[in-house]
Amino acid sequence: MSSTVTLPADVLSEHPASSFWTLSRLAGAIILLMLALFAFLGPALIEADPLSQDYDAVLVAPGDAEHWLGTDQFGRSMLARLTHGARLSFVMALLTAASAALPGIALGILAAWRGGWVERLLVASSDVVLALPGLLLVLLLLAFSPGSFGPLYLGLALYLWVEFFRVARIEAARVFTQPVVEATLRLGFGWGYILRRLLLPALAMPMLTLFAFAMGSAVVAVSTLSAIHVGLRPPTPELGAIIVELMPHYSEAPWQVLMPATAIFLLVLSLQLFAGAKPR
Amino acid sequence: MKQRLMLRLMQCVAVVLMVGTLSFALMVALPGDPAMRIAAGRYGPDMMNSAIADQVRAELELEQPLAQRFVVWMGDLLRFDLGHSLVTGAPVVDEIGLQLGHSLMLALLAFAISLLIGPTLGALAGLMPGSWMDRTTLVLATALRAVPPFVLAVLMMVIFAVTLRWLPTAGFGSWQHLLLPAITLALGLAAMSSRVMRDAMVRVTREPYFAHARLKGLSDRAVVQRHGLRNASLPVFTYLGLQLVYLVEGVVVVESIFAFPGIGHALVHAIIARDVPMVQGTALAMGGLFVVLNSLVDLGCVQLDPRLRRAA
Amino acid sequence: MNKKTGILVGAIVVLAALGVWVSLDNKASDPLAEVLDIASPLEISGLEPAKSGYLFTRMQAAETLFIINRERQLVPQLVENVEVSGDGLDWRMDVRDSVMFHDGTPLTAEVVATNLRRALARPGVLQNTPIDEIAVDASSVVISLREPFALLPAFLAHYSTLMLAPSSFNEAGDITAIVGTGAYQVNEVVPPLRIELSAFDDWWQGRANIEQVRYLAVPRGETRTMMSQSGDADLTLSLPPVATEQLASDPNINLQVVTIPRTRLLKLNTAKPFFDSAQERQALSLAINREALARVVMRNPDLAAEQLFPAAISGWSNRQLAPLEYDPQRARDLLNEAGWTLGDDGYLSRDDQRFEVTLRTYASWPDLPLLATAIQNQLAEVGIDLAISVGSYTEIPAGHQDGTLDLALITRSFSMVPDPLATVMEDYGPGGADWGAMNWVNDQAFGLIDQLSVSTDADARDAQLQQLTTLLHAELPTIPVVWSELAVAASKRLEGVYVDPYEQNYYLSDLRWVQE
Amino acid sequence: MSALIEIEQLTIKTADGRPLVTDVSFSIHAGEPFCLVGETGSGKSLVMHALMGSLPDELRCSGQIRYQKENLLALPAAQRRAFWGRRFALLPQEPWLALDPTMTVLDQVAEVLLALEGMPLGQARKLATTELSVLGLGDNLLSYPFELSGGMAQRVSIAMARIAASPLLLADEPTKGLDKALCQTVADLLLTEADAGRGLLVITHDLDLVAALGGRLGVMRDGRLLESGVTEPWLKAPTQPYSRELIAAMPQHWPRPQTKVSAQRSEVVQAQGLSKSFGDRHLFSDLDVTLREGEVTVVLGPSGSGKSTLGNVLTGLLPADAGQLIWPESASPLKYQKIYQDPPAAFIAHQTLRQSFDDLLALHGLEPARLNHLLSELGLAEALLERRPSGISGGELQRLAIARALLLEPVMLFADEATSRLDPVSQKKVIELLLAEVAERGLALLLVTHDPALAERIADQLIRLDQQPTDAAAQQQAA
Repeated sequence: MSSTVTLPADVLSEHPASSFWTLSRLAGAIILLMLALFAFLGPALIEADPLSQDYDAVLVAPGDAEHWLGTDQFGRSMLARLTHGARLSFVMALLTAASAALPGIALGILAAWRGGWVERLLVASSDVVLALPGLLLVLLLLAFSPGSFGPLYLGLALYLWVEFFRVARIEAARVFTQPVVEATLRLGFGWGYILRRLLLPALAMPMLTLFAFAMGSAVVAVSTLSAIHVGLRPPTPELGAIIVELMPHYSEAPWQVLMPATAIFLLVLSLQLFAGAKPR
Repeated sequence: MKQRLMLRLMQCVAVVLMVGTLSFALMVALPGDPAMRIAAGRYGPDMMNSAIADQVRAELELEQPLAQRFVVWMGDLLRFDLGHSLVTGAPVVDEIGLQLGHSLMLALLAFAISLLIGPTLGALAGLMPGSWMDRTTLVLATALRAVPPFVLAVLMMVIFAVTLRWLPTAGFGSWQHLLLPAITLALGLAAMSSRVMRDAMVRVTREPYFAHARLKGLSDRAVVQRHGLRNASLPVFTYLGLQLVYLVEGVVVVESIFAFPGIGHALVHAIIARDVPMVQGTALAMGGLFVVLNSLVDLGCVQLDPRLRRAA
Repeated sequence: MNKKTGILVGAIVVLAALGVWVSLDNKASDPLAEVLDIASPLEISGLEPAKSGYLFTRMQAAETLFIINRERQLVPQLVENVEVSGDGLDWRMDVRDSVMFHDGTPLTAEVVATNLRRALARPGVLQNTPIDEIAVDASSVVISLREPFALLPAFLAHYSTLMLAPSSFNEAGDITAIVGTGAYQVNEVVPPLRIELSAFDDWWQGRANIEQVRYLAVPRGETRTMMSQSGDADLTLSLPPVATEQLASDPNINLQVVTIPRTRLLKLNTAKPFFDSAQERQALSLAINREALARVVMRNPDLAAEQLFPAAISGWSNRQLAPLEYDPQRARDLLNEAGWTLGDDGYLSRDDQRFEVTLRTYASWPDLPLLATAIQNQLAEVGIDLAISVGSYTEIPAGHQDGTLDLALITRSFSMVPDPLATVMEDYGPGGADWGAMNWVNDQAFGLIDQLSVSTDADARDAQLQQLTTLLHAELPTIPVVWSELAVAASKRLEGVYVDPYEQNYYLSDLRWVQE
Repeated sequence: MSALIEIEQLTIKTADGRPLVTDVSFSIHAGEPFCLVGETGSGKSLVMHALMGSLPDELRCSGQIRYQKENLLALPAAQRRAFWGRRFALLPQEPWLALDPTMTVLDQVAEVLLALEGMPLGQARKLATTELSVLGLGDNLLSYPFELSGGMAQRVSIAMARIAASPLLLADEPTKGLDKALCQTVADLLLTEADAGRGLLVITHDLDLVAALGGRLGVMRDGRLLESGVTEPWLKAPTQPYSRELIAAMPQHWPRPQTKVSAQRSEVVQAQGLSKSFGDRHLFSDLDVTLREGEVTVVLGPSGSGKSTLGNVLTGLLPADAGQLIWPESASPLKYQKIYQDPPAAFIAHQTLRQSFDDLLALHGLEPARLNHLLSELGLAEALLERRPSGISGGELQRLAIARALLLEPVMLFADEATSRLDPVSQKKVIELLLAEVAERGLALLLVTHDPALAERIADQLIRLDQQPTDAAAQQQAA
């Protein structure tokens, strides 16, 4: 249980303020770095073609001399598919999360800043989007160009922005009520300065956390969509799709199913450790 | 409170309009001839041919201009005439009526189970931030969120149905059948609520009233029970609103794996068969479910938080 | 905090106890009164026979006038003494005596005629027959044709022509209940997933052994496999190929696998410059490693399609045909001869046109996207750039009609109407068909099909069949890929399981619980 | 009379051996209040928590705290904890923050009996009802903390402390955050407890409270007890220089400012017929105010009376509902600066003060020399700028806020309760500085306060907003 006394700041002021690099943040950064190396250097370093099939080496268990991580149901190298899949999934998850986060945060700040009917309108529309099944959005966009990335990720972004909006609005509203905003404006600074120096730093950590979760959600959503055969076209190596493809082989090749899931897990975990806080 | 419920009502109307418009857009945008799709849906792929499609086209007046069809479509929608399923030919309302009951049961049970697991673990973690308990729940929660729900579903089946044989694998009709899908859904939900609860608990333990409750002589247990849990539950409850999305979305995949006849199952099939009236109907039902559950959350928040209650 | 841990532990204990109780509860019941649970991927999309009739015939709730028996012969079921007039235009059949509907009313000629007229008036296979009129003469039904049609009994074995009692219909003629003549009467239908049935006391072939039957539609193969393993399903149909090895070694399960008259094939738009010559189609066929597909995806190398019709279809499977081969080098040569040259990017092109096509397929059959993925890889070896679009099955007829389809990977059954000719007639006849040839014109084949549909002479028929199958084998308007099999897992507590390759009937009435 | 508590040679050190409290000794007698006086950081709170047994684990205590002949410091933690509520009852700082926002007042009082005596709920509630009624809260039994004024919340916490009938009452800054007017009430309540024969330890920097309580006192500074003795004589004749400084810092002891030369001063803002309300809460109406250069205007009133709002309206930060405001034509809003009640809340928390000031200098193209000059004028070390706002004391930060405002050469300063969170010495320093600037630069000062002594001492013009605050609004804390 935490201590009952909050000591006045100046009593313990000589203690070094906890530095930015906490242990868990460091661990997160290291995992993240390793994943990034795997995803972005892997495809260049590994010669195996993620698409080349070898019907004589199907579902080889991991640990094989030729296929370190084994092979999939078509005898494709799991290592190659995972690195390529990770690259694609990470980049796309990053794009999705970014294209959800930017408008989400911007609108959240706008709502908190302008208040009144602007805020009410934005909140109402976010509520409506929230109540729409995300699948419907994705499906609609996919109908225009089936099997391509653009609409798939745009659809996901359209549905993920709400969470950014909600949190950003609440955080921004909290910042805007602080006297420091009034004080800073009165000193002659503009809203730009407030945005840069006050709002964005205050939003950074909660948004980073949300971002981590949004990236995870994006990858998981793609795999969920693959499971109902809406989404990417085979044979594209994408982590979520790899899970779906291998799922029927869960009893013959459990490791192969777990590998892409582990990659997604490590991505979310590392981002979360790095962000250091949880979703609100 | 009245105002909030009014807002929810307006949200409902907006959802109906949005779903209607999107569904119409979907109908028009889907590749291929709608008459053909409808015919294929009705009579199966092996039976369908263009002659039948022509019959359908004439029957449904698909030759009308787009704007006119849109007006008719929305008009029908606002009169709660959701049309007929392209696949079964039965009125969509009838089909959804059945499915909604099943889904509602599943969703509520999942919700209840997740409330049992998530906040409990979250509270424990929050009372001991940095402990092994905290770290374990973090990793567990992340893992549960990183694993697609269908993988989790298969895992649950392998463990509880095939290996232990405690629960039926799939199907519906008894409460035993509800348990596995509900737990699968609940785990995902619990993963998130446990983290929210954990943070809320950490924050509450730093509140002066929490410290003072100890100083006034209450045991640790009493402090947590009387002052920790309720206050920490407030943000969790508010967050439930967002979590419900996960529930409603999770229903989609979980139901189809567990052969459970809910709206999620229906949505997946409607999507695979491009059965737009059913897509619209199920989307409406899910949107409605979301709004209704959210209203319940609103009510719950008011019950939990006297500040809101007095404001009501 | 201790209390919280306590609650947690308590919850787990309670859950576990519940589990044990539930499992005891499940197994404790009397084996004779036990319900037979059937799991199958097929969903109930309504009561209309044209849509879900196959479920009700398979479950022996309703029956058709004719049926394919276990010797694979088409025999009368609800009729007897079938007589055909000399000109082949009038078919007279007596309605079998003492056949009762589940509501206690008898099956009369009038009822049969009403059912047939209804089927004829609605979209369904009967519309493909030259039926002119259906009349009743005492206890006989007389069907008059516009032209001779040897296939009529086969069409009357199709599930859309099943017999329902008048009480099944409302005033508008819609079906409100399934009241059939079969061994099991329908107690409840919960679309799209469940049917509950119980043995019908007055079935004309005698009462069935097992009292209660429950049908559950379970779309996902993984789930069905596990239901079979866990004992939740006593009879599990259409197991995914992956599961067969897993279940074969299960001590509680009898696994039966039969070859069925269904072929996965590539439907080609022969109007496209890529597929307009037989040479190109042959090259495509040579580029496909069927053995690998059968082994890797279907998990049975014997399923590699050597020709369009699997050996199971007697008369149609032509033993004189050389099996379709895999020879990528010859495929390259043939394509070269057809003017396609390999570019620097490793893909073929001709007159500035890249050999770049989109293959449409659908996921209702889980193996199709997998086969497509492998075919994509194999075709890339000979320089064909194939994109895969997995969508709704409706996109194939749609693409056929509007001409946008390049090629499609589909599955086609030759036993919907138990005589394959019914399907071949439509698929490879003039104009092709949504699920058959596309823009393929071959007058010789069209002529043969015409002759077959009227010929009744066995020898002449054999010769015509020989010619037609040889022609299809050489011309390849569609390219066969793999044949199919049906895997059924039955609990060892069941005996008398027979798997019908025509998937017309599960023969539930023959099943019985093993006595211990 | 034997001592209830005897503290001998109490020393508290951090884990790395840095002393926070050194050799503190005093004793508390039943029935006689003992006040521990000192500025923030003097260690008085630590002494109280050492007595209670609620210090953070990382602090090390030595010396003796004797209660009933037993050295508490030698007892295991669990045993000390058993004293909480039963032997030692604590009145928390800012009691409205120490009450569970989601539980009724009645239950929060009753649960003490539940926990300490295992009493059935019904009986506990009955006793709690009596207790609360005695304290005048009979109508608020089922209220939630957010519905209480600060004074009421204080009485609820007293009820909680009383109901367990513990022999020693520890009050931590009982007047913090309360209006000056409530000081006497709080003192009376505490005295009632002492009269009932309890020991009473009060931690405070509010000398008005000390005076009202009487009894004995100890003065702490930098972790040491400078002196201790009977309160009344000490107030009149303190021996230690620091004590003298403390007493002199009480506004009523401030020297009267010299009467100002009544030259013709120009107006910086002129307001006529001002009125303002929030929702259905009416703050003021038809108010005429004129602020002039070199003049100190004080707005006096209890919490919730709208005095800060008036300041904001006059500074142009809030629009008035009705009335006319006239600023000189040449006046830019930059010339009307505001000093905030809670100094850290007016600075950007995560950057160093240097950064904030550099930005400000760059924005207005000011010479860094001006800042240095101002800092030395306000008695601030330049090194302070390298820290973050949370790293320096409230008094220093408030002076930095003044420096920040003065950089822009304002014509008017609006000090919104600018000293209410500071200890008396810091308060005096800040006010002196402000008055000096008024005199030197001829700027108009608008000071908002609830302390009548302070108001009387410095006001050239006094505006009273006496309207009774609606109780709920009075101490409503920002959620």
